Amino acid sequence: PKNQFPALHWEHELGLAFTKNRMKYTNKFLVIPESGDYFVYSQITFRGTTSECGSTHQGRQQKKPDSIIVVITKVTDSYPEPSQLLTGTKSVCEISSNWFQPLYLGAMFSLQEGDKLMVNVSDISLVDYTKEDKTFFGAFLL
Amino acid sequence: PKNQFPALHWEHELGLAFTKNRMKYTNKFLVIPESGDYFVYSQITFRGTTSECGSTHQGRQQKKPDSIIVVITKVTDSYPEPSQLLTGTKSVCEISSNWFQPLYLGAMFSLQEGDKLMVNVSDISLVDYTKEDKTFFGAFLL
Amino acid sequence: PKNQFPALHWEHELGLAFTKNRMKYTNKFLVIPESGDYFVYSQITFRGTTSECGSTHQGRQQKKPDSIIVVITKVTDSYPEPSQLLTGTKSVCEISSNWFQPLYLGAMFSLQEGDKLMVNVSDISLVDYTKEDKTFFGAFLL
Amino acid sequence: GQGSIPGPRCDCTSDFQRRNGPPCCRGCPVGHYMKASCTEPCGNATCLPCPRGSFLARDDHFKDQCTRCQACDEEAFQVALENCSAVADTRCGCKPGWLMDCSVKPCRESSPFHCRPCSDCEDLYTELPCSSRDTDCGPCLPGFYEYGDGCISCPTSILGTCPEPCAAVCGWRQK
Repeated sequence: PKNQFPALHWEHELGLAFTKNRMKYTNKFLVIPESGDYFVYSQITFRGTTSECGSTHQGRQQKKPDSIIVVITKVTDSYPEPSQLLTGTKSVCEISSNWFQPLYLGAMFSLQEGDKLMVNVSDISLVDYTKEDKTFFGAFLL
Repeated sequence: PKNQFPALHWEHELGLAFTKNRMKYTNKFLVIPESGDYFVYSQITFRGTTSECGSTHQGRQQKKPDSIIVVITKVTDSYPEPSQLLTGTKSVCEISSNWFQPLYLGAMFSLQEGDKLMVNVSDISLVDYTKEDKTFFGAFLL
Repeated sequence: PKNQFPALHWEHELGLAFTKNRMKYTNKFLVIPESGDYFVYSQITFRGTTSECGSTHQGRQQKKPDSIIVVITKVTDSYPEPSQLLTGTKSVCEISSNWFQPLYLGAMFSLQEGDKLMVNVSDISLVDYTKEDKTFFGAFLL
Repeated sequence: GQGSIPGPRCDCTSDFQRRNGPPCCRGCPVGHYMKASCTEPCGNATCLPCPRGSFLARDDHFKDQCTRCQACDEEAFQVALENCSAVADTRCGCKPGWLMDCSVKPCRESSPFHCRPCSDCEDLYTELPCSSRDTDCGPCLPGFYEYGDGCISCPTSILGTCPEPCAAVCGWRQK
C-alpha cells in the first residue's frame, strides 16, 4: 500500500521560486513538460516540541522514537498507482525542549511528458514552511 | 536582519578543488561568470564536544538545544543586501561525550553574471574543515 | 590510511534503477564511459537498535558515540590508491529503543574515462536495503 | 452464442495515449510492462513479463518499468510471509510465535517494525495468543497457583492447607 501521507502546497512564483521552459506547477504537482532525464530534489525542514520519547526518563525501559518522513512521489497517466521516487526517513527522540532538522533528497530519474511530481510528508504540522531557503522542491532537465 | 554569520574560506585549487569555465573564487566568494541557471550545493560537517543541553540530567526541566546552521548566501550588485539562497538548520542536544554530523544543501537558481556566492555558518569553531571530502561547496551551470 | 570500509552491491536494472549512455555497473562499481564533469550522489539510510552509548544513564560520565559513515570512493588506473570523493559521517547516541536516519551526499567531479566509483559504508549491517527509494547511488555527465 | 472473453477495454482517449503517438488501446496486463507501444490504432502494445524481483499489480496500463520488490529486513528478524511475484510485492511479517513490534510511535501503516518472540506463558494460562499484540497471560494453569510472580503446582500431600485455586486437586482435604 502506498503511503497516504499528505502532499505539500508550494509557492512557484514569488521570491526564489520560479518555473520555466514549460515546466508547470499546479495543485501541489510539478508537471513534466517533455520526456527526458531530470534531477529531482527537495529539502524539508521539520521542527517540533519535545517528542514523548525523549521527555521522561523514569523507567530504564527505552521508548519508541517518533519519526519524520518525506517522500517525493510520481503520478503518471501510464499507471494507476503513484510510485515513490525518493524517501527520507529519520527517527526523532530528542531530550531538548524543542528540535528542528532538515531532510534533503536528490536524484536523477527518467520521466515522461505529463508525469507529475509531488512531495508528501508524514506530518504537515511539523514542517517549517516559514522560509523559502529552508524548505524547497525542484526539478530540472539534464 | 540578514544573518551575520561568518563566511568560510575555501581551497579552490588543491586536491579535489577546481574552478573552470571562467568560474572564479576570490576571498570566500564563488563569482558567477555568465548569467544562467546554476545548481549550487554545499556540505558542512560540524563537530563538537557535548552540548550543554545534553550534558546534565538533574532538573526534569528540559534544556533549549544548541544549533548548527549553514547558509548559502548570494551577494549581487543589483541589490545592496545579500539574500539567503539555502539554509540548513539543525538542533543539537547530544548526550554523548562528543558529536559530529553533516548538513547538505543543493538546489537550482537563476543567477546573474557577477553574482557572488558564499557559505556562512553559525559557528566556525564547530566546522570540521580537516578533510575536503567532508566539507565542500560548489556550483555549475546547467 | 584509506578507509577499508566494505563496498555495497547495487541493483542496476530493476525498478527505478537503470544505466544508459554507456555508463556501466559491474561488481559494486559504476564505470565512467567518457571523461568529463559528473555529478555524483548517494543516499544511504542507516537503521539500528539502540546504540550502547545511549542505553544506560548510570554514570554521569558520558559515553563515546557510535558512528555511521558513507564514503563515495574513486578507483582509477592512473593511481594505485583509491581516493575518497565524498564522506558523510555522523555520530549516533540515541536513547530510543531503535533509530534510523539517512546520509545524503552529492557533488561535481572531473572524472576520466574508465574511472570507477563505489560506495563504502562503516557497517553494512546498519544499511536499510529494503526499499530502493531510501538507499540509492548515481552519477550523470554534465 | 459463443461469448468472447472481453479483452481490456479499448479506450483510445486516455491522456497517455493522446500524448504518446498512435492510439494504443490495449494496455498491458497485470504482471507485465510495456516494452513498446502499438504501431496501429487500437492495436496491442508489446508487453513482457516483469523480470524476477519486480512486479506490477495493476491491469490495462502503459508502464514501461516494473516496480522493484521490497526486501524484508532480516536484521529486524522479518520474514517474507508472501514472496514477491510478478503481480504482487513481497509481504513482510514475523514467524509464528513472534510478534510484529512497530519501531516508532505513532505507528503508521508503512512504519518500520521488528519481530520479537512472544512471551511464553509457561505455567500461566494463555488468555490471548500472541498476534498483533503480545501474548496475554492469564491466571495459573489448572493444577498450579500463583506464588510470588510465578506459578507453583498445587500441593498433593495430605498435610497443610489447600490454596483456593487448587480446590480441584486438594480441596477434598478441606472437608
